[in-house]
Amino acid sequence: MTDRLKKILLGEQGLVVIFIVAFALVSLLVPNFLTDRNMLGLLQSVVTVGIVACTMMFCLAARDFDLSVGSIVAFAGMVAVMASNYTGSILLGLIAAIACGAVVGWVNGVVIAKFRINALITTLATMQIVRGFALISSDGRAVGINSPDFYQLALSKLLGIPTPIWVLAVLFAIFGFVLNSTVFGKNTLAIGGNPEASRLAGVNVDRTRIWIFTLQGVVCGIAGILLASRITSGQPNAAVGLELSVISACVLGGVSLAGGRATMSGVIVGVLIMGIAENAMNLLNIPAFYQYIVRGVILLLAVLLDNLRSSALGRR
Amino acid sequence: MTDRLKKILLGEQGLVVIFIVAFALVSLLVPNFLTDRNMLGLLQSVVTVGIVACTMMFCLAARDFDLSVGSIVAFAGMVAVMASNYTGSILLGLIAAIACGAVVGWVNGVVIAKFRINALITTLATMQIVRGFALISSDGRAVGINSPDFYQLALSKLLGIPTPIWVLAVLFAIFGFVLNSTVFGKNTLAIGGNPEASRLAGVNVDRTRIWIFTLQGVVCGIAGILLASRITSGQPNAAVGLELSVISACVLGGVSLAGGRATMSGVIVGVLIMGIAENAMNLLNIPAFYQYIVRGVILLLAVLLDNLRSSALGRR
Amino acid sequence: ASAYAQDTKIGFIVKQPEEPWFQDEWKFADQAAKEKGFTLVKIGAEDGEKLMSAIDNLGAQGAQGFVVCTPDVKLGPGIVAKAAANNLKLMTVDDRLVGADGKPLEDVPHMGISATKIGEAVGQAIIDQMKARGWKMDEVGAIRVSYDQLPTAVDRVEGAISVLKAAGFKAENIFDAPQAKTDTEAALNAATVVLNAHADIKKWIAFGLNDEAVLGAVRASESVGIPADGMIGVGIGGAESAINEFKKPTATGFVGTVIISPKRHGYETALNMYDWIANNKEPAKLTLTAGALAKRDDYQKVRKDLGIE
Amino acid sequence: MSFLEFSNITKTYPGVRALSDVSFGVEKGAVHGLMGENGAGKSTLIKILSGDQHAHAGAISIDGKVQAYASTRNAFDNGVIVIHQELQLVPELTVAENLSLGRFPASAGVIARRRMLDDVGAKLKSAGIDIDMRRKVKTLSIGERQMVEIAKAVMLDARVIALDEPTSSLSSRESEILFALIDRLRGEGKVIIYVSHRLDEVFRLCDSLTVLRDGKLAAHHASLEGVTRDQVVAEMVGREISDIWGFRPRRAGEIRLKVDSLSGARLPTPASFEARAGEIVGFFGLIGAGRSELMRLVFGADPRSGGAIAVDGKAIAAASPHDAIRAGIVLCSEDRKHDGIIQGRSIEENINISSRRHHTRFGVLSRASEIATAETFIKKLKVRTPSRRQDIVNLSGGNQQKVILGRWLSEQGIGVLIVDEPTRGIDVGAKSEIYELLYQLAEDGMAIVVVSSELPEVMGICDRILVMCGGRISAELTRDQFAEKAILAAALPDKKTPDAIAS
Ligand SMILES: Nc1ncnc2c1ncn2[C@@H]1O[C@H](COP(=O)(O)OP(=O)(O)OP(=O)(O)O)[C@@H](O)[C@H]1O
Ligand SMILES: Nc1ncnc2c1ncn2[C@@H]1O[C@H](COP(=O)(O)OP(=O)(O)OP(=O)(O)O)[C@@H](O)[C@H]1O
Ligand SMILES: [Mg+2]
Ligand SMILES: [Mg+2]
Repeated sequence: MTDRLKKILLGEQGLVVIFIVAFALVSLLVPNFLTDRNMLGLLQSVVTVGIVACTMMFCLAARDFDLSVGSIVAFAGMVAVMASNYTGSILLGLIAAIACGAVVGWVNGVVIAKFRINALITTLATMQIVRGFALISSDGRAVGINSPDFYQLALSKLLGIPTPIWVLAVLFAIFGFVLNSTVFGKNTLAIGGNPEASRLAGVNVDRTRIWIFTLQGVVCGIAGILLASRITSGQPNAAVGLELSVISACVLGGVSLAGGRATMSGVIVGVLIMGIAENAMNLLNIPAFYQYIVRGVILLLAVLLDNLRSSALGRR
Repeated sequence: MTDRLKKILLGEQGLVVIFIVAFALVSLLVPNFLTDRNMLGLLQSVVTVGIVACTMMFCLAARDFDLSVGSIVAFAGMVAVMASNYTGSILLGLIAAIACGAVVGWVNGVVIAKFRINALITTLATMQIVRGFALISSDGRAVGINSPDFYQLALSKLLGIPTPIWVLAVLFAIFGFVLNSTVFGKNTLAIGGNPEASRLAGVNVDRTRIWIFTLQGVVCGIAGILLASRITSGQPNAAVGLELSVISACVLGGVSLAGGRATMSGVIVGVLIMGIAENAMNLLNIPAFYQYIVRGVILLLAVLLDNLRSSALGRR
Repeated sequence: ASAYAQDTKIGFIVKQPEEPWFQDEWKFADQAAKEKGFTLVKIGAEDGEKLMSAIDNLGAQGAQGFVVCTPDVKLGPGIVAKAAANNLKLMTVDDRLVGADGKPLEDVPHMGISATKIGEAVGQAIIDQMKARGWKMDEVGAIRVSYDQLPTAVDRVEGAISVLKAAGFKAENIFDAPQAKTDTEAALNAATVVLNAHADIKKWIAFGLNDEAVLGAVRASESVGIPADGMIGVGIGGAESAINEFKKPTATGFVGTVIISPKRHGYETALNMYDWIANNKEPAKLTLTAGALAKRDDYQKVRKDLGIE
Repeated sequence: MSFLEFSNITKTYPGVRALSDVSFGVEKGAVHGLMGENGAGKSTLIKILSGDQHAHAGAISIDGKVQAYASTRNAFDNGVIVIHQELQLVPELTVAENLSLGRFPASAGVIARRRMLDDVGAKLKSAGIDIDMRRKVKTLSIGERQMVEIAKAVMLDARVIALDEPTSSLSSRESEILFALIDRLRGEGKVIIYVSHRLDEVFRLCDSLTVLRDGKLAAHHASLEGVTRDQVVAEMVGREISDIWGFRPRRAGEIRLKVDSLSGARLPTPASFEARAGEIVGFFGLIGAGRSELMRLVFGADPRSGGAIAVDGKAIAAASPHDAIRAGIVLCSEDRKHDGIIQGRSIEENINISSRRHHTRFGVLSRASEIATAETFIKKLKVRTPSRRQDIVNLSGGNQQKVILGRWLSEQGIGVLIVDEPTRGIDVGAKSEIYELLYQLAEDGMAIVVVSSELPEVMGICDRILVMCGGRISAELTRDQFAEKAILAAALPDKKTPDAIAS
């Protein structure tokens, strides 16, 4: 192929290009896929994963790991509903939810950064604890929303596009900027690249890590609120297994688990690939059992393709 | 405290000592805990996790990761049952199950080592694919066992102790030996500790990694067989989420996710801690929702304690 | 099949696509589709979010209506809203939707059987069996294999317990065995602990969320050496797990299971939805089905009567 | 046709031509020097020899047989051992295990521990290296680790042994051990390729010499008869360098850094010293003298157990590097790979990581100044790279060192600059430019502390030398007292009292 094409494919944005090609193919082959209705449905279906992926990206880029996101999303959702039912003010509900998310995240961060406890174990623990809170708070039952305005968070539209999608877009923009153009972002990447060296270069490693987890908590709070509004109730066992989808979306998007490598564009692509896979499988009416296999194969193919790309690029 | 005590606590086996103390406490505080019936029940309940932990330890020690274990266990169980029903020979069934496990593990290994695809994604993919197979193979239904002898695998006893527990013990012994006293074990640790150096020293990194995953598959096969025999049927949705329990048992046991550090004694302790926690909680019949919280707290405490130990020891 | 049928598309969304029960519902729905010649779109939705996406997805492929077994009844208002937004006709099966106030949404057509009812059937079956064996209630222990994370599970076991208590079963003889997951192994481990903790009790009964859960308890009793005639387990579902048990050469402690007919739930709901769309014939607001107890000796017959196999 | 023959070796990396058409030969029983500027291609050539990297063109032949290695493994099998520039050890394994890695003595896969220990013990002894082989490598100091790395050379009976800058982290005493070892191997008729930036070593050890420049063969000397150092320098750098130290007298100002009886976990005996504005203070000592420990304490890299630090008379906490930097102290640490480079990130980011805080507004970076800074120091320090966006791990060892130096030289408002083994692995040409930079900084009133294991270096550029030994400062000499004997005497464990030397 011509050198220019090669250059594009092998460049930073190669992943995006591959994605666009794949997207075009799906649009052609899958009936009803490329309709604006389906596109909106697709985007709405990736809102939760997408939002959480924003901060998970930072987490992984700093060589950390967060399994507690699913529980936090569920818990925050419960809090949002119960608090706004209780106080009668939706705003207070939202604030409460985000605050709870932040606190849990902060605790994660402190335990991991200060007590030097392995991130996997810590977040696995908080994952359980927070899920426990969510279940206890409502005795394991879903909590309905009193004020219908709450639904509007998810139903309301701007320029014909539902609010959650706007929120997602905005968060993508914000965190993309934070990653590439702020000290915080660069420090995150540096910590992932070599924690000790970063510390000796004057990066306040502990503080940065605590911030990352706190942000993760806040973002989970937002995701929880939108989810609750979308499913018009707080569900204690919502978002189970979210962590894996989010992490694999990030890894699909070229975020290295060894830390130090992450791009927002990549993560967006990763999130969309996963969403499209689900969406297309349902459109094609693939039997439940076979969906497992297709899902797995798609995951492998996506990463394999990207690896071929980068090994062609010569980087290991 | 006296220096000798300090020495023991801070030594390699400190974790074990802490565990023994904890065990003594539980025995005192929890009624009906320290009865031989309950001990056997406890041990049987950790058989699956314990068996799989043996090889997961190698996987993590080599800086790898395996999420597919749960699916393999379920699939192997199905195969064992269906094959022995079909052929009428239990032996053939067992062989088939172990072979299947080995094949899946080998595929994991090859994809990861040769195609250099991130272990998390690869095994996440095979996890889905294999689960899919398990479901498809029996159309999502449990498969009954024809020959009652099959149950005997789990029910039969030797010196009053059920066979599965013996199997577990033997595997612990074998893999403990392999880790510390064989070339394979040392190479595994070396690969995890410094892949580059190992490669330059002429260690066949790829082959070692493929072997690790294949072994993991074999061991999952064994676990699957015993499980099927215990529940007297092959169930496609068995052992969901096993991977997390196993991995956290290993990390509890001081296996470093950064690779290069692992001890069998540690892993055994990790497995037992988890088992005891579950067992004691049910004995104290703590309500389901609170069990989540207790579980999480125990996880944290266990690791925290170990960290205090090792930081007192002065290692980072 | 009318020409109209060709482009009639009906969705059938279930909460646990892997479960044999829902596999059966789908199977029978397909049967209806084949007869009438409409397209059936089967989607699994394990949680609220997946469900909402699934409805959007149906709308996008131009379906006209769908039957749903929701992961949680409290999703009611959301589902109704989504269905309206995609102008899809809506019917529920198995679990009935409720509003924020917890009251059922009367105007959504529903077919099913309440979890509590099933539980009561289980309880009754156990009582009868105990009588048949001539057990004294107060020398019997009960294993409540529980998975309280799932509201349906709670309703089912509570249903059973209410009947037991009514029959004079002592509350303090009912022991909780919370399973960490809904598979047999988890139930087995949980039940083992209970049995060992009360080694003095020799006769046991067990009930739980489904056949798998009860089977766990039965396996536990076997592993601690309680003979089959010292155990009474009654499950819910009646799919392979139970059948395998009945097929075993010797009787086990798993004496029976309450079978609900996936045929009616699958076939009829799909059919009703089709009539609603094609012939504008709105289905009954509420159709309640009943569960039937199947035992080792009569399970084939029961299954036939229910139109399964 | 020589015993070991490189013919027309060519190797390119994306954007870089590391080697182009390099050919030369080495005879049996000869030590062959390989020199060249940073990034000239020395390590690449060594890596190709080791089977780690593959040449795009050309061939290597040993004893007339062309070698084609699929892996490092079969390089061993063909009797080729390479000691790489970067330490290649497994921290969690013991010294013995590290030295046996890849070829454990075993029967049926089970390691014969006794045999391993005996074997390694004997080899270490014969090599004159005494390190407890049961210690885990992670507990060794850099210098000690380097010795372990070197011990690999004798672990199996090789025909060709290549050493890539083995002495860069050794002090004179260990170097002597190494040289003795090399002489022995030469005697056994092995071919030894010796990469180094230290001319005196090369002239002392080598029988023949090859100089690379920009990946091309700049010169080949079959024998060193009549070859002068200036000549070699000229061949490397492409210009004459009369005096690499280029020392200029300065006048010291008031005290900037005052360290008062500072002590820490690995430095039990309290140490005190001070550094004045416009002064370059040297710290000399043998490996394990505790110099790095002391500096890490000053910089707050390790927790201090006692003592006080003052900058410009103001006592500072220096609880962490973060604080220390903001209090005006920076440390460029000795362990480039572990404490210096940030893998996977670009040169630009590696340079700016600390100094960028002067150019940010509300935590938002200023692209322009980041780029400017990077470009400036890439030029100033002559970093050889296709672009400032290059991943730092793709740089040659010396170039990495330059980037790390750039990180600290680009700092502003700094009163005290501590550099630990600053010119480790840096070529002669670049060295003199770096010294020049240090002089300028000193003249601008900065207090500079140079830790070095190279005696000529400290003597060449410092105004004052502090000698450490066994974790204590054992002597202090002002420039007029400089004398190799005295300094070495103070550095050696068994010696007369410091004052005796001072006088
Ligand atoms: N993996 C790589 N990718 C890209 N370029 C590389 C890579 N490895 C080395 N290079 C480039 O090849 C050239 C030669 O590198 P090499 O390590 O051989 O230099 P060197 O002579 O060893 O220098 P030094 O004295 O600093 O060790 C350098 O310009 C370096 O940037
Ligand atoms: N990571 C470590 N773990 C344990 N001990 C160490 C470690 N690093 C260094 N030491 C010990 O601390 C002492 C000081 O070592 P250090 O390397 O700081 O001395 P030095 O004077 O800086 O010598 P050089 O810098 O030339 O190696 C030595 O005895 C060394 O063995
Ligand atoms: Mg080099
Ligand atoms: Mg040092």
